Amino acid sequence: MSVKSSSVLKAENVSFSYPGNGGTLHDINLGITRGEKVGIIGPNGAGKTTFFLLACGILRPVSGVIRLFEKPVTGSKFNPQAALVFQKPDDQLFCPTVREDVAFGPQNMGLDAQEVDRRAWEALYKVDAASLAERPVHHLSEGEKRMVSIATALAMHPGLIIYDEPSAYLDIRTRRRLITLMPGSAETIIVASHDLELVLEVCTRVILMDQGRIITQGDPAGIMGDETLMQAHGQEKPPSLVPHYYRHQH
Amino acid sequence: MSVKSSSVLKAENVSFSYPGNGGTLHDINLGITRGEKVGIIGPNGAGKTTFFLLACGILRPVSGVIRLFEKPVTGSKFNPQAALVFQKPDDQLFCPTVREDVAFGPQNMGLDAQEVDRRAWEALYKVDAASLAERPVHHLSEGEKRMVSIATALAMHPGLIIYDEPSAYLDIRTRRRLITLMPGSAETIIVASHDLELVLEVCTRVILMDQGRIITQGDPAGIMGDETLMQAHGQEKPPSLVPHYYRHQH
Amino acid sequence: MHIPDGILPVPVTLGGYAVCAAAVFFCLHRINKRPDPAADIPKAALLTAAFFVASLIHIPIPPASVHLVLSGLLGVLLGFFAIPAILIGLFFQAAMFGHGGLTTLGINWVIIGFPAMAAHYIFRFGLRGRQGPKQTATFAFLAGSLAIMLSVLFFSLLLVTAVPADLGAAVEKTAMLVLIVAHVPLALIEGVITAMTATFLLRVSPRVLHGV
Amino acid sequence: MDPRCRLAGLFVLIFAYSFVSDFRLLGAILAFTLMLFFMSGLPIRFILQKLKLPSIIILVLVLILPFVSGQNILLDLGFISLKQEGLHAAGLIAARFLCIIITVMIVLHTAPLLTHVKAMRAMGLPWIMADMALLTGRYLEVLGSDLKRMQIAMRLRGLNASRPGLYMLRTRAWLCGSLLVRGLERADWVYRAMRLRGYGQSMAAPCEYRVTALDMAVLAASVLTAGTFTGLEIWFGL
Ligand SMILES: Nc1ncnc2c1ncn2[C@@H]1O[C@H](COP(=O)(O)OP(=O)(O)OP(=O)(O)O)[C@@H](O)[C@H]1O
Ligand SMILES: Nc1ncnc2c1ncn2[C@@H]1O[C@H](COP(=O)(O)OP(=O)(O)OP(=O)(O)O)[C@@H](O)[C@H]1O
Ligand SMILES: [Mg+2]
Ligand SMILES: [Mg+2]
Repeated sequence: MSVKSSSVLKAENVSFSYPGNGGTLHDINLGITRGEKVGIIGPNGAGKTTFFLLACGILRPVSGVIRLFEKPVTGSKFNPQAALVFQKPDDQLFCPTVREDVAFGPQNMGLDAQEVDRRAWEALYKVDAASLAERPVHHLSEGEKRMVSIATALAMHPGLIIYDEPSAYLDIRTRRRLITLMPGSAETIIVASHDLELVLEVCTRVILMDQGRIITQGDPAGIMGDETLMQAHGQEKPPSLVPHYYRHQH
Repeated sequence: MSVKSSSVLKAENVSFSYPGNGGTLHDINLGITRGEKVGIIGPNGAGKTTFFLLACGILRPVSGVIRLFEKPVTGSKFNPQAALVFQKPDDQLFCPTVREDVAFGPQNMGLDAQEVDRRAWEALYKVDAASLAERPVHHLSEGEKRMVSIATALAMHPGLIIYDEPSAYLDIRTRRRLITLMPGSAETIIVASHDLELVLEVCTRVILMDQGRIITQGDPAGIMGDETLMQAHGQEKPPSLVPHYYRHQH
Repeated sequence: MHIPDGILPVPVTLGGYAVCAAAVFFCLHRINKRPDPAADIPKAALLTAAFFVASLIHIPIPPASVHLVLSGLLGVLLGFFAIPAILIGLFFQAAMFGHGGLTTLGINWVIIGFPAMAAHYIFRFGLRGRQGPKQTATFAFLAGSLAIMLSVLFFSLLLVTAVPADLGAAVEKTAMLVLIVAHVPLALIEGVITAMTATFLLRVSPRVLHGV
Repeated sequence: MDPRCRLAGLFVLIFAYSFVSDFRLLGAILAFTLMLFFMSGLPIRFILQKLKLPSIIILVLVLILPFVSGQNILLDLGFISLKQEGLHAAGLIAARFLCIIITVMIVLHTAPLLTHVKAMRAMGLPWIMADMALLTGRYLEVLGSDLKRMQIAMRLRGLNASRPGLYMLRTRAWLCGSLLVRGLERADWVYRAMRLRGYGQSMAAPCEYRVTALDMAVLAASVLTAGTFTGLEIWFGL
């Protein structure tokens, strides 16, 4: 945890394509500094998830470099500083009980048993899932699974958490809890979401992607309020940016 | 297709509980008539999906009766008049290719091959997925899967389509297409969703459920605009009902 | 532990098909007598797919790494459905990866299928309704490792006796011994994995362990 | 082309191949396979890729048999000797194996695998088998990508994949158990979806295939070829 460095994620001319597919990401340049809350929006297939997998070192760019905390990302090394919350929580949970699942990461970081336990409970309390600790993971509701999968990331005390569509299938109460939780969950966060209202509430910067390219980035209200820009990339102005949006029906 | 009858779904004192679980639905009374577009909202675990499974005869109520088109629902009979679009499209599409999947329902209705084919293509054109016809289902994106699973329902020309959280994981463009498609998809529709804006745009009546009970029902804007009622059941007033909602942040 | 095409003489491969067909028809008959046979098909099919996928998991044993077979666990969970399931699994393996073969489908079924059924009975009769994690683990271990050892026995017997060359009794014996001894570590690993998976299922979803 | 004829032809051919043991005929079936291969227009790389995995047993047999089987010594290397019968057996195994696997690849890879399952259903495969096989095939790739994503999640949380011992086995067992639980849970929903669209209504699936003259010709040709090889093998063996 180099305290001086302020760059968290830096992508330089990153391109990527899946084997047998055309280009998926083209020449991505992006810098994210400590403390930023960045939202990434864009249609299905824009390449958001792919970019996250590159950032975590699971995929390797065809060209270009990605640096995490000023170190180039290499595929083989596990970096507990960056955590990823998957699009489908089912994919992230594999231990018999919630507590074991949350403790899995800290255990692999080589912490002692007491510290592992402390971190697991702390994370569970943060997402308000302490009562689920001994439940089997596979029979939680979708919303509970999501919160637990966030706890598995929190328990590693990462400097950066990447959320991939965190609000799908959540009810409104849980989504609200997520929105209040997210800003404090790590120093720096990146969120990809189709839930523009969530991005609007959580993020300090928004990046619009389409077809593997970064179209524009900047202030959330500014970008999302730009109707022509949003519509050109299959987006819509979120209702809360449209005064008196409700049109009377029937 | 009894043209005279106007009651589509009628639940009388329906209760249900999963084996080994407490009561999941308590004393549900509900009548839905022809041509209505009904939205069901409520937190995770309220029992929305369970109610749909009861209505389709997949589960049987512990007590009470459900009538579909004025006939009591029995588990064993296949009723092509009512179609259900599942929460997770992956589980709804089980054939190798899109075309086969859409044709599966009409085939089982005993139609001849030509009519089956005609209906499959018609449904695929309606959801704008004709170009996907020969694609393997598991290579589709989440949004495409959702649209195809709607086509599988449309192909049976049901009088009632039940949608269970249709907008999760959809990008904004696809969600918009869904919203324009839904009202015309069947004479009567029922939608359960956490996406209140969608319910607001599509439905003529809204039902609020919590903990296995119907709390209230009525005009969508009226119910969803009632802040205290909504908050008491873990809901929020949707942003488009709040003039000048956007609070300036940071 | 699959015998590829081209080694066995035709009477043996056809014999394998005959035994396999008889077993499958017997099973389908039993399954058809259930009140709603269609209800169990998705379960059996998805478990078959899950097993097929799980057998792609690598277990590193330095310097090499092995794939799991999981036939014991499959027998335990699928019961009578294990018989068609294994045939289907073998067909996909042969057709997709060229693992095993199409002429030897029947004989490979004999090699994997009978031990899987044996595992089923070891587990069910061993446990006899008891549910403790210790017993579950013990009998799952036995089921998993014995299924492999039985399969190895069938496999090496067939390979050594049916190969189109005269080996001589001494060579045959050593070859079999070598094959069997070489598979002991795999059988142990299978047993441990089967036991651990069974206890996992017992904790997480005992319904799965009750089988189809 | 009608996949039923193709499948029937394939089985007749590969059984005929595995019946051949005369050396002159081995040459003939090799030549015939090569001809099929060039007619199919498949790239050589494709076959080489498919040959990598299954040939270990064949390789071992082909390398060992010439030294352990038979009496007629061709070449004496002192501690070990090359024998004629063993060499014959090794050649036999290798040639049959190559012919069969190449023919199978050619025939099966010209259409999706599930098409062949459907063809088998049309040829009288019991419905339980056919439905199970179709569903299994349909969900193989789905569960496969589930597995991949779970493995990624494990790595991201610091799984040390090469750490030996019970830890390694336990994480593998959890992975395997998670797959099974997820599979079964998915099966519940799949069954519901199938029921809602009328599965189990005892509707026979309509036959989608029509046999053309070309199909019959190809089938007849493969039966004839197989018959010729079998006949010649018996003739030479007399
Ligand atoms: N494993 C893969 N192999 C080949 N192509 C892939 C693979 N995964 C994704 N793709 C393709 O890469 C493109 C980008 O996919 P990606 O999942 O990154 O999109 P996304 O922005 O996350 O979309 P969504 O909003 O649906 O999550 C898509 O066109 C997709 O079809
Ligand atoms: N198969 C099952 N066995 C036991 N309990 C179940 C089962 N399925 C659901 N439940 C329980 O029944 C209750 C109602 O679940 P249901 O899925 O109907 O809720 P829902 O309103 O659809 O929620 P969501 O918004 O998350 O879809 C929940 O408490 C859930 O845990
Ligand atoms: Mg994505
Ligand atoms: Mg639901």
